Amino acid sequence: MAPLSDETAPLNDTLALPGDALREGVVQALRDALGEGLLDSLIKPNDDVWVRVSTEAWREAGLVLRDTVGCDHFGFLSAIDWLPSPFGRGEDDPTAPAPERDTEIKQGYTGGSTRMQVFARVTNISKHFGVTIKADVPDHEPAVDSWIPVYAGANWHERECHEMFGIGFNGHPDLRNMYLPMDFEGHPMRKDFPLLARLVKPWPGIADVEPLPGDDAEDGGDA
Amino acid sequence: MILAVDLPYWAQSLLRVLGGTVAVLLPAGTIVYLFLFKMMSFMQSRLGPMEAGPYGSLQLFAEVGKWLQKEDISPEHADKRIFRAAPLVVLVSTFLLVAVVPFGPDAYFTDFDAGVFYMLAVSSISTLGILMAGWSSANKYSLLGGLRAAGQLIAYELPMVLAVLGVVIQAGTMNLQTIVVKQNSDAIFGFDGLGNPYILTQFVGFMIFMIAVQAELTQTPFDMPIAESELVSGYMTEYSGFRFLIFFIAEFATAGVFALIASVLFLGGWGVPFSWFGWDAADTGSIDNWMNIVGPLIMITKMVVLAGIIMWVRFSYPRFREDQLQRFAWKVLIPVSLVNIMLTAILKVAF
Amino acid sequence: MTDLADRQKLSYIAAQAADARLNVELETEGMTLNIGPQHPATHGTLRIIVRLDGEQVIWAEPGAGYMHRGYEKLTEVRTFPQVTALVNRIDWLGSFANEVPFILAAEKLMDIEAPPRAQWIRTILFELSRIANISLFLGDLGVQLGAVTPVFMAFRDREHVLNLIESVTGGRFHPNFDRIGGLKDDLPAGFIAETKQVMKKLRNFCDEIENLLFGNEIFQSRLRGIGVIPAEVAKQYGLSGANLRASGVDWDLRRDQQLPLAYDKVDWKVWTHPDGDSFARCWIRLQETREATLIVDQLLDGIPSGPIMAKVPRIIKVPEGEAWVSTENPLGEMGYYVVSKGDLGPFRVKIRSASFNNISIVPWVLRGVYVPDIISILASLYFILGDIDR
Amino acid sequence: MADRKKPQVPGLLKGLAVTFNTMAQTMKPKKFGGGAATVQYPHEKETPPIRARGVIALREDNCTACMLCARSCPDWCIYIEGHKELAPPRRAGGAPRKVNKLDRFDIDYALCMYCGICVEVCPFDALFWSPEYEYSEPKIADLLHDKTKLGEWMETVPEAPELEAGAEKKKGK
Repeated sequence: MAPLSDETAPLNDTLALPGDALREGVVQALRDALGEGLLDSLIKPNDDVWVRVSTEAWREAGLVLRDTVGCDHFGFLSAIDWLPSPFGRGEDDPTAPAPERDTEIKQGYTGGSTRMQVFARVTNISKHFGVTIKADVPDHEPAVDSWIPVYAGANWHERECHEMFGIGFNGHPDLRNMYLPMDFEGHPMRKDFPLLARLVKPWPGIADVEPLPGDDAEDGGDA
Repeated sequence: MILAVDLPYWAQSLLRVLGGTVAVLLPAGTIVYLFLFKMMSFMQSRLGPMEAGPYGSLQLFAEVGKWLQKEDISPEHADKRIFRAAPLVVLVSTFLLVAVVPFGPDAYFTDFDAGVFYMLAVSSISTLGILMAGWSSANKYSLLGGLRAAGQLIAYELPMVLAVLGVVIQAGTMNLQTIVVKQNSDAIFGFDGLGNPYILTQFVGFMIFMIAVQAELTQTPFDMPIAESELVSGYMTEYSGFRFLIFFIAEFATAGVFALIASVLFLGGWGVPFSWFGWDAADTGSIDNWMNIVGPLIMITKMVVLAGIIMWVRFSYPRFREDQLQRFAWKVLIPVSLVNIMLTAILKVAF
Repeated sequence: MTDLADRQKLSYIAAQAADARLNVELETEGMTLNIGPQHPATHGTLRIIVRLDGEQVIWAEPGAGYMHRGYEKLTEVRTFPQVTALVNRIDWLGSFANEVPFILAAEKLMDIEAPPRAQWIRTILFELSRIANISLFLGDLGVQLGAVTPVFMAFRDREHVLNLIESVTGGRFHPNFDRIGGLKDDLPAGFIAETKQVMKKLRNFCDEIENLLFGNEIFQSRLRGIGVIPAEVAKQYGLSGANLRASGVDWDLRRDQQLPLAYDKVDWKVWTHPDGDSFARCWIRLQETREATLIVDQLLDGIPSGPIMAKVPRIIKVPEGEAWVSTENPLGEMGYYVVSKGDLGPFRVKIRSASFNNISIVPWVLRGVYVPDIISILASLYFILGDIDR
Repeated sequence: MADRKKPQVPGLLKGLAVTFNTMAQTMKPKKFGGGAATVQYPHEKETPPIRARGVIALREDNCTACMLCARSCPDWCIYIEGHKELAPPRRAGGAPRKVNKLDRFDIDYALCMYCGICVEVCPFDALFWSPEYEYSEPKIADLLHDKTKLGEWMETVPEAPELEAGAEKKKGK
């Protein structure tokens, strides 16, 4: 239980927007605390900071962010499946041969080595900056430590993430489904889970313009 | 109803039944159309029903028709007999209430000396009906609503009794008819231009009475038993069709009857101060017979004003919480009304 | 507000007592009450399972998800312009405000900035949708507490705002007006004059609500000291917007970050309240509505002239990258984490909606309150179902 | 309620005054600036603003069945079929042109979410927004409107509104 306080947070540095030195400080603080646990970091000047920590250091990193860096406002926690979708946008011509699709898993900022990553965003309210933190989720056993001891608000986000990506959260008291029935099979937000609405109906954007009789050599369609 | 003409017993009974029905339905209809349909709409920047009849005046019949057409559903696990009887019990309490209200010098259903006592007694029968409805519906919302209603109605019975007590002390009688006559013929400390409507001398009592009435009627700010945003519709949740209609009629008819009673107790009932007309209060027979016709009209006017206030408050205020309501009743209303009784008694003895 | 600490302590004790009763199992058999999914108080389909001891809540669990539309998945099969039409529907009462952070995130990835006129008009529409949203909250608050009239007043005056939004964008609820690089269209003639009129009406509406509800002793006794959320807990749960500011945290994304919007060009005030109770949350919203009308008035006076669209390619491909943009939406912090792989559509969009976090505190804050307070606390937390479930 | 300060006028009375004033305002005759905020719909109608997105109208002659609208539709609710046809040449003596003629242009208004992307992407000025809104149907399947019906709505399409001061002159649509 958090302590009771009735003070109005006084803020004088209202529009003192953070400099990049502050962001470097964040990375440095994480490096000091985690050592090897900090795998990669990216600072975009005047914009934002991304860090990636190892799976084991996920909760520890959260504690460092909260207590050392002062990011006590919890933004969100979610996951990304970096597998390119095998279905595209569902705009394929069923009569044409299936298009070639990229199957290479390529992670975004700060890299990574697994198909799925959890990521979260926390904010330092008094100094007006936020941190996006990522961690790899092991492919064979997708689970990371729960962030509930760090940010109580992570509870629902982890439930949602568990349901949508099938990622376990060690130490989460109550990983029930939020949206789907408990006996639902599959994890809808994974890229290999088809969005059926886009598969059961043919795309109406496929050109359906009859060519002139005896003119079928030309590509019929787009004008 | 002892009219100047002598009627056989059956005709008198028929007249009473008809009169009773009119006395219950007319205020209910007036209140629903005038206040629920129109005043509420105007207060909310809209026009209310406009399609059925001129200015929606036939909307009432349309509503009644709608409710009568609907299927009479009772929940599977409900205690069916009690479930079906509950609305009738509530309505019966309304009819019993109207029995003692005097509408004119001779226009009354019964005239007995313990009128005030009887009125306070039968008004709590509706509590029983509401509790029955709440319990037998086999619904948690209904149960909560029923229990809230029971707690609330009983808590507000007491301030109401105590508020009326002031009037009884002042009038020296519990006969409602006599109370009316007294109000119209008495004088306030010697000034008899207005008669003595007890709203002037018993203003505190009047306020407490009206607040208690508001609570008895479960109107906002005391509508926790219904509390549509919390308990869906409280004890009425499971009712549909004509049983809901009966609840509905009972709610507004009771509002009307309580407004009538309040006008009897505090506003001088069917009369306007007699001295204006040079009537002698000691002899009710001297009052012209046409007062039996004008009296009810005066009563209805006063009722409309009082019901208007009740409804106005209803449309303007948010509702209390159950515990706040109890606290208000026991810690504010009852002490104040006790002080009021004490003062009244002292003044009564002193003058 | 002198006995604030006392009230906080009381609610703290009540919560502790609720915990204790639940843990020690000393209580008599409680009643489980299922509020929702279809219930007048949930204005939508939120379900709350509460365990009651008498009328006191000992345990509460909200069940969201009856309106989950899978927007995060849907964005993956849509192009960037199509997503704009989609995100409109997240918080349907302040829908233009939903578009802005998404468009800003895409613009950030493409490294373009809308021309100043577009930024001003965006800000105006943003504030108009805030007014439309919160004015309905103020009315709905009355209904939740049993007062029937305020909601009609809210609908009456919100109508003017919706008409304004419609006259500019063409859509009353779902404008779909924001484009990458600017706006779809410019303002129609007469908009500025009319908006000034409407803002006057809205300020009058705020006064009416203040007299009808906020000044009402019954209203105050219902909300004061109820559902106290201390600042620490609020931050832990990621509360945002008025809910956070009502706990005394001075944090407003309109002021506290640099976005290509015109907020830094006008003079306005961030309202905070030290109490953290239901009344504070509602009061902050009332003040913010009034403040928003003032912001709009000032913005109208200073719209720069010029184009409303930056140079963007006809077919929008967003370069590879990741961007997070959040704005201070009517409900709180609304943000989009957009991951693009250089395609026509986004690769992944994480939608951080305010209500999801705001409602996740419900189990914490509902312990030890009475049944009527469930409703008033939910009303004061102010959620929109589409914003919880997305 | 221990901290309640006594206001000048009790809040309870102020609340009553607000509802009373609203009632007075509503009951005031229209010519004195009163009246209700509502409109008695089938008898009186409000005019929607010019830009209102009521229904999509189609100018069939302009459509070339290029499929751009069908492709950009997020809901996949536009169905187009066409055929090629020889049209008389533009200049005298020129070769006959091949043009696309519409056979079918259906919009399923049960699916449409009125986003306006199709109207925006149309390069040939064939789609327009009309503020017309009275086209509800008792059956959901009847909301699939074909090109004749969409063409009828062309009559209700208004001119684009004047722009506010400071706006740039628009080019094209």
